[in-house]
Amino acid sequence: MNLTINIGKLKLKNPVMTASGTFGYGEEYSEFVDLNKLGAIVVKGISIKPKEGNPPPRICETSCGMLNSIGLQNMGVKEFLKTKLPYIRKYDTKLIVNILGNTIQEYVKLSGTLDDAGVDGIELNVSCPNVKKGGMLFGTDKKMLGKLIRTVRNNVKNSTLITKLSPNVSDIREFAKVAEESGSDAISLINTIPGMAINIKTRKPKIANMIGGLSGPAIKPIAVRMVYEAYTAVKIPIIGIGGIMNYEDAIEFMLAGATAVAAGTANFVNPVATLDIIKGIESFMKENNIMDLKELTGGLRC
Amino acid sequence: MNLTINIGKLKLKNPVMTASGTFGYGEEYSEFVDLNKLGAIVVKGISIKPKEGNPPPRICETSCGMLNSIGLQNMGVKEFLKTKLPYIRKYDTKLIVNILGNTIQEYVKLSGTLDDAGVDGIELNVSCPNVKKGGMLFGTDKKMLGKLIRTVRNNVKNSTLITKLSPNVSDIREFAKVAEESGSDAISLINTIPGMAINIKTRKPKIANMIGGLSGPAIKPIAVRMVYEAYTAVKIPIIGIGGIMNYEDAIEFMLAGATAVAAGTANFVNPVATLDIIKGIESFMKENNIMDLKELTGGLRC
Amino acid sequence: MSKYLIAEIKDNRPVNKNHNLLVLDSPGIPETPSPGQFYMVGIEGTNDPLLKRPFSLFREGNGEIHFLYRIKGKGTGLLRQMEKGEKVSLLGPLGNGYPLPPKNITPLLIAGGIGIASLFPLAAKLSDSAILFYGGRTGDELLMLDELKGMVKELIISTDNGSAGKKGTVIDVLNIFLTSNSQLLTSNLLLYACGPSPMLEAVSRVASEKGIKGYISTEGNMACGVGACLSCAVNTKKGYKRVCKEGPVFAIEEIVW
Amino acid sequence: MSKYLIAEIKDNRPVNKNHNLLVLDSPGIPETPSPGQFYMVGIEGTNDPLLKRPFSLFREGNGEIHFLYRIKGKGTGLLRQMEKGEKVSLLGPLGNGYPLPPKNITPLLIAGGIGIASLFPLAAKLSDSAILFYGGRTGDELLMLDELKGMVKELIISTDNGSAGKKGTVIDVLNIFLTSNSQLLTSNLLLYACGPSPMLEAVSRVASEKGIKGYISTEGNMACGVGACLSCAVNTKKGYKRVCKEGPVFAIEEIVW
Ligand SMILES: Cc1cc2nc3c(=O)[nH]c(=O)nc-3n(C[C@H](O)[C@H](O)[C@H](O)COP(=O)(O)OP(=O)(O)OC[C@H]3O[C@@H](n4cnc5c(N)ncnc54)[C@H](O)[C@@H]3O)c2cc1C
Ligand SMILES: Cc1cc2nc3c(=O)[nH]c(=O)nc-3n(C[C@H](O)[C@H](O)[C@H](O)COP(=O)(O)OP(=O)(O)OC[C@H]3O[C@@H](n4cnc5c(N)ncnc54)[C@H](O)[C@@H]3O)c2cc1C
Ligand SMILES: Cc1cc2nc3c(=O)[nH]c(=O)nc-3n(C[C@H](O)[C@H](O)[C@H](O)COP(=O)(O)O)c2cc1C
Ligand SMILES: Cc1cc2nc3c(=O)[nH]c(=O)nc-3n(C[C@H](O)[C@H](O)[C@H](O)COP(=O)(O)O)c2cc1C
Ligand code: FES
Ligand code: FES
Repeated sequence: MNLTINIGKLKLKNPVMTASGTFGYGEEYSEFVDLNKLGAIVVKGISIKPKEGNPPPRICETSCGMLNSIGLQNMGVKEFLKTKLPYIRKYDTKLIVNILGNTIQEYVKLSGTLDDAGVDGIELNVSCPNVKKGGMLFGTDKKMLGKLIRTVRNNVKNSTLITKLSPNVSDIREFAKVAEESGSDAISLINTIPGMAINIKTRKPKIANMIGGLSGPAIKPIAVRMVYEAYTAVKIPIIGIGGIMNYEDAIEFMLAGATAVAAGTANFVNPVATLDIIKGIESFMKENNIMDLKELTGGLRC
Repeated sequence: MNLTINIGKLKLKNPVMTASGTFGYGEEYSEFVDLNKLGAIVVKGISIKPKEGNPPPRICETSCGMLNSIGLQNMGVKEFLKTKLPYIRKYDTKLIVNILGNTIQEYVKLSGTLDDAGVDGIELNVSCPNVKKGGMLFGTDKKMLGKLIRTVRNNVKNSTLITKLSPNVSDIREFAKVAEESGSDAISLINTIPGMAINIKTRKPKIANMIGGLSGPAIKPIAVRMVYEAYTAVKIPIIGIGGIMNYEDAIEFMLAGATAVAAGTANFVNPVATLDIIKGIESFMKENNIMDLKELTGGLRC
Repeated sequence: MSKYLIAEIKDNRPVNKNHNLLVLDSPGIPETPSPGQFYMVGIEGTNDPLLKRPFSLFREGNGEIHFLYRIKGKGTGLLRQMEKGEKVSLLGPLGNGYPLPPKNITPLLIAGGIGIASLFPLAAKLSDSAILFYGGRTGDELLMLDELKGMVKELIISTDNGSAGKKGTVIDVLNIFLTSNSQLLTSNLLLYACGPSPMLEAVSRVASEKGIKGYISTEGNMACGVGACLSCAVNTKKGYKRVCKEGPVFAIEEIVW
Repeated sequence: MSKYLIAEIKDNRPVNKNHNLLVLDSPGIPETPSPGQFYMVGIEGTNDPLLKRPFSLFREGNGEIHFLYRIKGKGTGLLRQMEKGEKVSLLGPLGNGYPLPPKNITPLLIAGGIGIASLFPLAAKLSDSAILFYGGRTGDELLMLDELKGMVKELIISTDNGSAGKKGTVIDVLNIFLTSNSQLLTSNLLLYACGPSPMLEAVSRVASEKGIKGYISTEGNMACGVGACLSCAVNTKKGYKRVCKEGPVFAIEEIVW
């Protein structure tokens, strides 16, 4: 039984990753999850300088989902390379670093530094809805997105380059194509969907930043649809994300066209969700006599 | 205590409507709901000719939501005017007719006919494919949307004209502005969000049309955010729709900027949801010493 | 007239590994429902599951309504965990039940799996005149056999693996019955079937081949249950009809497969 | 070491109108938790509620863990309905508990409302040395008074409406106590507070005015509970810290209000 999959030059032992921002730097979950078992760890978005993040409350629960506006709090790339990279390197898994910048130059500098440091993959976060001058523009403007990816591409030699698409567009196929044509090795989708919730007693927004990103099972049907649409538009591998809680959800995304999947909010609901998904996929393959997982990708019957 | 609100020339006894397609032609729910109590009834989308609709399965449940692809099944405007209009007219409530066409001319003809027949409001469902423009949606192209509204506007004399916006756009404010500038008396939002679900056993889509519209509590945070954004962009009244299940949800939409609200999927979960919402709003006003409901609209404290 | 109310659970007991009997207090339910009609049952306090689930009238009386249900997915999985005293929402009775047979006509009831829930009250009403074909995958899956025996003229059970009754599908057994009872005039028979779609399709084939009339209770994914949302379309000779409103029971020949 | 497991409910009984005591079987929980630590409790079988809810360790021993909880919203509303034999998921113990006072220091425990849940095991551990200020809105809201009396040196209760104990907030009562016991050296006192945010802020003010040191248990909307998601930020003199990881207990002077 073969669970390995390829994302660009990267070979993963299985298709299950952690979604950026939901698994810290791996360490936080290491008490519960044998990190060696994961296909890849995608870490929290990193910027050049450390970021303080938004004031609390930063999250609230919604029906079958949650809104978050962490505000890209992170320790900065320097500290990351010093303390977190060596930690994850102790494990036999791939490391993908999610990065964010306010200018193309910041993305170039960050990706160059990380590429030199030998990380396995770099995921461009071009869609984070949390910071006013953040990735928002790149993710919803085809021209800027193309330019960003092309420039970063020229500076990344060894790491696999993944573009994480924003769901906040009318036609995801067009953005998937831009990513492919501009040299991205793969795309991941979806990032959170901008949303808002109001406390009717205080009349205040439930999260301090007012608008946050919606994640969790609530968004799964939207994510599956977008993965399917992107799959009809591009040939590069797709990492499916959005409300994946269990192995059934993971397989649903693969049938829609995903080569790999990432669990985000699921980690909060079940700290061993990633392991349960891997085990579940294995049993599913056994029961259905599937020898190679790759058969599942795009296996939807219309 | 004043619960009346105005949408264009239309004065509603209270702000609670039914969302198009979820309340049939009123008759279906009349066993449970005293239709006289509703602010307005928005009926299922009507086209010029009858439409058969999509093959089953037409819906499936998702986490805190549902996908539907009814395929615009309806009896056509002629039959509607003959049998359904007289029925609703027996009640002391306002009638808003949701209309759909594949060309601007179809919208013009439909709205003209309905305006002549004296319906109180016409709601343009612009999430329909424009056959002339290769199936592009009126609702996601600003130019086409503007042209559609302007042309319809010139032909609608007495009815209040409402444009129902598609959530499938990067910036809802721009579309809200187009509606306002083109002469729409009000906007309603949001329509369903395209989504998909796959049965992993059969590998088939869970609804026959593959892609359907996501509705229900799952989408509420997205809808509240869009109502808020639209409210910051236009002065015409906003009818808030999307996952409203109870009076708390209704008030949340009003605080975000809605003048009125419509309950859709809620009717399926609780056939008297609309009445419960009206009662709940009344108690809320009493408890909070709110004399005029209009105070709530846009009352968010940032 | 159907009604919407919050009903208290009086009992919710397993009848076998994956089926439960739900007993609801129904003081407010206004009229006597007919066999073949159904109710929508909703779990309160959460939006997941969101929609109500349709269940056929199984039995009613003494201010109670009973449902026999199979634990299938999320909704019935949660329903099974509910206990006496907890509440569910209840909408019904809905749809059209089985038209009763004219005098001197022998009703043949064909139940596949949990389809028995809907035919059980019909069998009761037909007091001793019906022949019931009841098929399941295995013997343990067959429910309420003792009660059924007392209700029908003849109970013919079958299982896919032969672990109880005849081995084969309920359709196999029906065909054998019709062949070996060829003295029965098909015009003196009336079919009533409820079960999974493939079974209903097979029943329809038998009916048209042998020229027997009858009724089937169809299924469809439902949202509203009252005819408003057009979710539950079933294809008929006259176009799409609503399972919840024009159905769930249709004349066999109406349905287009 | 904390652990994740599915735990069976052994009891879930009301202690008053809107508070319950939840008793879980915890055979797999590895180590003894400290007062002030907490667990994340999750309802299975539905995604609504989605996230686990944080509850302080109330009591443990004999393979059981007890939580005292207030019925607040959707999650606790559903939790209340669960019965013996049903299961919840349990993650913990998490975070840092209350550092114990050095010898000869008098611990003043200040509990507002359900804040008592977290201070109860501390009071038990401090065996008879603590003075507990326990305030609620009304007398019926005060919980476990009999047990508490046996645990602390002095129990001073207060209610907003005067229906039990002194009339006023727990802060009013604390202030009066400090004024009328001015013989107590503030350096011989240590505050431990848990309750709603405005109360904690008031405690901090008292602490800084009087120069008393101590600890408060903070709250924050949590998703992961293990330090991974950065949801539960609380503003401290050294920037945002995580309630679930660096907290929930912080030295009073650390927190920026
Ligand atoms: C008119 C009618 C009468 C019925 N009577 C009974 C009965 O008496 N006893 C019984 O056990 N079952 C009956 N069913 C089937 C029953 O409604 C489903 O088994 C149940 O809805 C499954 O819900 P779930 O959440 O456990 O399953 P899931 O598969 O998780 O449900 C997901 C969604 O699919 C729908 N769905 C799943 N299976 C069916 C189905 N077979 N028919 C229609 N919708 C379905 C659910 O309602 C829900 O919206 C009846 C169905 C209909 C249409
Ligand atoms: C470290 C810690 C320990 C706690 N210990 C206890 C305890 O022992 N007993 C007890 O009754 N309560 C305790 N609480 C508060 C308890 O977690 C909330 O009352 C509970 O989460 C409410 O859930 P709900 O679904 O009923 O309410 P809702 O208001 O419907 O919850 C909505 C969301 O807000 C969150 N939330 C609501 N209130 C709070 C709150 N006060 N703090 C943090 N998150 C909140 C919920 O977790 C949920 O994500 C503790 C909170 C924290 C942070
Ligand atoms: C608390 C939180 C923090 C997140 N931080 C990031 C981030 O730093 N970078 C990023 O690209 N996505 C971030 N995301 C988005 C997730 O990686 C993922 O795309 C999204 O949550 C949808 O997946 P899910 O439904 O499985 O959670 C974050 C999500 C959450 C819930
Ligand atoms: C079954 C169904 C049918 C619908 N039909 C229409 C329609 O004909 N025209 C329209 O504009 N919107 C239609 N809608 C969208 C609703 O009016 C509403 O915008 C959407 O469902 C979101 O609201 P909700 O979450 O309260 O259901 C339909 C929705 C559902 C669920
Ligand atoms: S379920 Fe709504 S029309 Fe049948
Ligand atoms: S709850 Fe996730 S970091 Fe504290």
